[in-house]
Amino acid sequence: MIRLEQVDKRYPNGHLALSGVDLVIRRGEFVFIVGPSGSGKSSLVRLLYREELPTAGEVFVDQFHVTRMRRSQVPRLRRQLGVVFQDVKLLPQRTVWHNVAFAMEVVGASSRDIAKRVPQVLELVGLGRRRDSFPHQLSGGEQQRVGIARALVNNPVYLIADEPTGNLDPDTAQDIIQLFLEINRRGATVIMATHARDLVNQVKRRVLAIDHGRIVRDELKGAYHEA
Amino acid sequence: MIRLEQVDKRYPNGHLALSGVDLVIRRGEFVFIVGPSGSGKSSLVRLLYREELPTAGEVFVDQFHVTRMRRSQVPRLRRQLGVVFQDVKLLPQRTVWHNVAFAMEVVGASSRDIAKRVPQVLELVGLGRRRDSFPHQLSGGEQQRVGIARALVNNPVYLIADEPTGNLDPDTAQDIIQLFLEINRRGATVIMATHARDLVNQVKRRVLAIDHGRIVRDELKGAYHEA
Amino acid sequence: MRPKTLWYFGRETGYGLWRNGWMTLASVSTVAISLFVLAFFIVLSVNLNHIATTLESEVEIRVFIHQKIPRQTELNLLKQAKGWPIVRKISFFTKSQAAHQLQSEFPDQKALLQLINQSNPLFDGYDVYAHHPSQIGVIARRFRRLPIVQSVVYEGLVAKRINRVTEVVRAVGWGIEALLALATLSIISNTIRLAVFARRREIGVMKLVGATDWFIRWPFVLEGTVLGLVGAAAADVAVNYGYRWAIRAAVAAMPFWPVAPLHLVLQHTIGVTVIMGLVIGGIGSLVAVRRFLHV
Amino acid sequence: MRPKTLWYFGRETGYGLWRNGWMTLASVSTVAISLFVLAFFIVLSVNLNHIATTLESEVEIRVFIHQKIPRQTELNLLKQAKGWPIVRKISFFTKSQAAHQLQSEFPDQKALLQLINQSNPLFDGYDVYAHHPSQIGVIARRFRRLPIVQSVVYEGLVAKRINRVTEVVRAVGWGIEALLALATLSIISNTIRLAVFARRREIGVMKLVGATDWFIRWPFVLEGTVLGLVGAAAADVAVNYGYRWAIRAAVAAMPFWPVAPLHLVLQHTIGVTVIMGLVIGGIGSLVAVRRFLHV
Ligand SMILES: Nc1ncnc2c1ncn2[C@@H]1O[C@H](COP(=O)(O)OP(=O)(O)OP(=O)(O)O)[C@@H](O)[C@H]1O
Ligand SMILES: Nc1ncnc2c1ncn2[C@@H]1O[C@H](COP(=O)(O)OP(=O)(O)OP(=O)(O)O)[C@@H](O)[C@H]1O
Ligand SMILES: [Mg+2]
Ligand SMILES: [Mg+2]
Repeated sequence: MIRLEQVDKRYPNGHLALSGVDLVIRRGEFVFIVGPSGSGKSSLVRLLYREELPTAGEVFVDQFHVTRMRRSQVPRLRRQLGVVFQDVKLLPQRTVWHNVAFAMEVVGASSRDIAKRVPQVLELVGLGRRRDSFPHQLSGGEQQRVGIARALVNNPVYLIADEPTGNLDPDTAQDIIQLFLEINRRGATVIMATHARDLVNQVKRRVLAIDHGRIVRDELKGAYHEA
Repeated sequence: MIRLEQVDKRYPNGHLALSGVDLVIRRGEFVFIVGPSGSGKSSLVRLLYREELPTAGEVFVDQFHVTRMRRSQVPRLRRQLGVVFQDVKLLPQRTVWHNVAFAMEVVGASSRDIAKRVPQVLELVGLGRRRDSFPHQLSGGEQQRVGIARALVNNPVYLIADEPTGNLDPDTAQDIIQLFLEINRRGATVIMATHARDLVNQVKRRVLAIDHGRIVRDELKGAYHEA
Repeated sequence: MRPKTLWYFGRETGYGLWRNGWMTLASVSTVAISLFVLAFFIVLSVNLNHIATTLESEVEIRVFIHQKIPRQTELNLLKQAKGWPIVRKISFFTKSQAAHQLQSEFPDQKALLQLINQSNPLFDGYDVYAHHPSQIGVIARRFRRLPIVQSVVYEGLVAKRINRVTEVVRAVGWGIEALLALATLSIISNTIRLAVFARRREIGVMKLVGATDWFIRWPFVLEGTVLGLVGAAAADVAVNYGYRWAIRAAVAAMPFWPVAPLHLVLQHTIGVTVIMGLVIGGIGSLVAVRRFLHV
Repeated sequence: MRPKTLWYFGRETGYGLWRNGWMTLASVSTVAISLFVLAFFIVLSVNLNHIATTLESEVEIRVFIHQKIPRQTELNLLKQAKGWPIVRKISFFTKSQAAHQLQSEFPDQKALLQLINQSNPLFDGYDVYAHHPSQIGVIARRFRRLPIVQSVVYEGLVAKRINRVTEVVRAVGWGIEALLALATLSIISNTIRLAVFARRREIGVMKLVGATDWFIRWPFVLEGTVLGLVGAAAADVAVNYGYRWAIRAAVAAMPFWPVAPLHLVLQHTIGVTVIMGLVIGGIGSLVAVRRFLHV
């Protein structure tokens, strides 16, 4: 379970990105976070994997008290999560295969498991043939899918995806959303910040709308725009 | 006028990204380039501003014979073009203002012109208040809009935008496309590689569909998908 | 650490060095060059030390024997004194040898020479060499106590001066080495910092994917260590060949000049360069990576 | 270049240095340290030269005068010889002074001393100092031609050895400086390369936005130059204070030791460091940027 209590986030330059955010996301939910550009979606998501700490309020992710945990515990938190970053964040000097495998090496998976699992997820995102390419040799959408594969590879309890389909054509985006729905059915919690109106309207799951750092709407079977 | 003649692009690793592309884009046109992820949209666009050279065929942009020009002439070509890159490409250590102003300094604009023009374009993309932020202090969509502002600031003859709305919410994306239509009305040629199906279908302009490196459709008042 | 992890770190290290080829080259060559400069001056200072020691050993005492002492007694004392541990070398000279020496020192003092040739007023005696200038006094006293010894002469001032000079030379040598070691240290650690700096984003991504600090640190530290070690090895190879050449050149140009032997030199330089390379390479990376781990 | 462009480059340079603060610091300090080491050894070699010169000047000729020549004639020659341009210094000694010297050199040769005291067999004469060892022969020949001169003595061997040693010391000094200059050169250029490497993507973006090569290069080159200059200045300040201290320490510890004066030292070091810093900083950046300009 993810819980945010009265969370404020003010960046060092004084910009208030989130204010008074109260939020509970239960295990197994599928949540869209929507809102205009610069409304605070990424800021919210970054609190969950503790890239940023809130300036006020508390954040809990399962047993982790994110706002109070020791620095040395952070890797344990992050291993519970699979994160697709808005800016992808691939390791530029490693191949597609290695980028995905790295996430497994980090958790100490065996070489055999890695050799078995990595091709599977690459196949899932349609990059089975590109395993030996380097990130700079991929198209924007291909890079994004490597990021998705990396997030999925450890079968995370929480999948946190920040604008994962921004560089994907509608058909590929559709494939990806079906993939997310599938792993959600198998028990994973999915949190997806997105601008993809069609996808949000199509799958009819919980929608959390943010504007100017405040949660302005929270509907269980919502749409991208207010009904 | 932009003209591609029998263009092939094979990357050094052997991947064939474009093959047999013949294409003419006249002054004042508004062209969408669509196609699945990895189909070759960015590869095509990169030939125009000579980030890449084709492995076969010829590329012409106005008076420039792109495939034959001397290296020292390349800056002159690029100054005719305003480019929005798929991966944004901001200068990380300069403010929003400076990132946009840089494009004007490059062409030798006077300080007065710069001081007048930069705030204008920042206002156009809705970032009038963020001029002193650094790229890493911006949201994904805000960064993308800085990239758009930079492409527009010199009133380019050709505006080449590679997936310029991937990180923008539908409303902001709508604003941007209206902006592009406006500068197109004023005489600029706009070439936009995109996955934004709604936008393409809405404005009904020329659509160029690519698949596996080949132009598979070229309609003057087209839609994202084949009719 | 499990063998699997070890293997992972080893592979990562090699990988990092390989993928950053160009940067690796710049760093290794900087390390090698600074270590070579350091080694070069260790070589110099070993040689200065060697010269100082040689100079010191030139400090001698001249012992004169009463006239009319039988040659046998004189030679007995010679034999005996050779056994004294503080005596490094002792050689006997007769009064006619002393006269010859005087003649060669004042070749144009004809009257003096005439006098010497007529009735040599000089004495038999010994040239005694000490191991160390501080022992000269002891040796002199010991000889003075013997009845057959007429007088003991030693050049106190020169000995003191030489002593002083060698002390200073040694001190300066140490000072230079310390300075250079410091310089090398900061150059190497700056280099490694710049190299790590160029990869700071990579470190950030690794952390966000769930890597522990140590998981990230180890390959960097190993990389730094390998870098330092390769640099050290390059420097040592250069010193080895360079010094062989220098010895040959020195012997040809100045046969009288005392040159420290190769093994003595290498012993010092290899020790210092390898330790510096290893330790600074490793610790430098450790410190450099730390800056970027707080993500 | 228009003033606007100049202003732009100046601003860009300052901006680059400021925004890359941490990297600028690492680079400047590396440059400063390497230049300081270089300067340090220039100081050493200037001093070695100074000692060599001093040693050479110690080379003297001893001229003996026939007995029974009137003192006035001897003093006339003294006065005359003082005017010869190849004579650096000349001093007169009487035969009793010579006897004294002999006595102090052989204090225990009592019979010898007795003889000298009874009827001094020695000569009056001059100690003559040359400007340079090569002039000794000329001076000796000139004295020998004079009728009142009985003989001319000079220690050819010692002079030759000292000459040889100073030559070698000078050569070694040059060698060391060349080596260090090379080392400094590559360290600085590596450092700048690493710094530019960390900003290669920036360069690529600038090019894609339409900047000409020179438009990108200039700020980098200026940055490199400023970096080199600041490093050189830091090194020179350190040398200045360090050497003042060293002079004081040397004078206290070894009053007899010849120390090169500060201005002589600074003259050399400032020239070399500033030129190296400027040129390598600038050229290093130029070369480093070139790698990344082909976009
Ligand atoms: N530098 C490169 N080296 C090798 N292959 C490349 C390189 N750049 C692109 N490719 C490959 O060429 C193909 C076309 O890439 P391109 O970037 O043009 O696709 P795209 O249509 O822009 O896709 P997207 O919508 O995902 O951005 C892709 O399969 C990609 O992997
Ligand atoms: N590091 C930072 N320092 C200062 N301000 C920041 C920082 N990161 C984000 N902001 C600001 O906080 C606000 C929220 O940013 P955030 O990235 O959360 O937006 P977002 O909803 O993800 O937008 P987008 O849809 O464009 O990605 C924005 O106005 C942004 O400029
Ligand atoms: Mg965002
Ligand atoms: Mg693309």
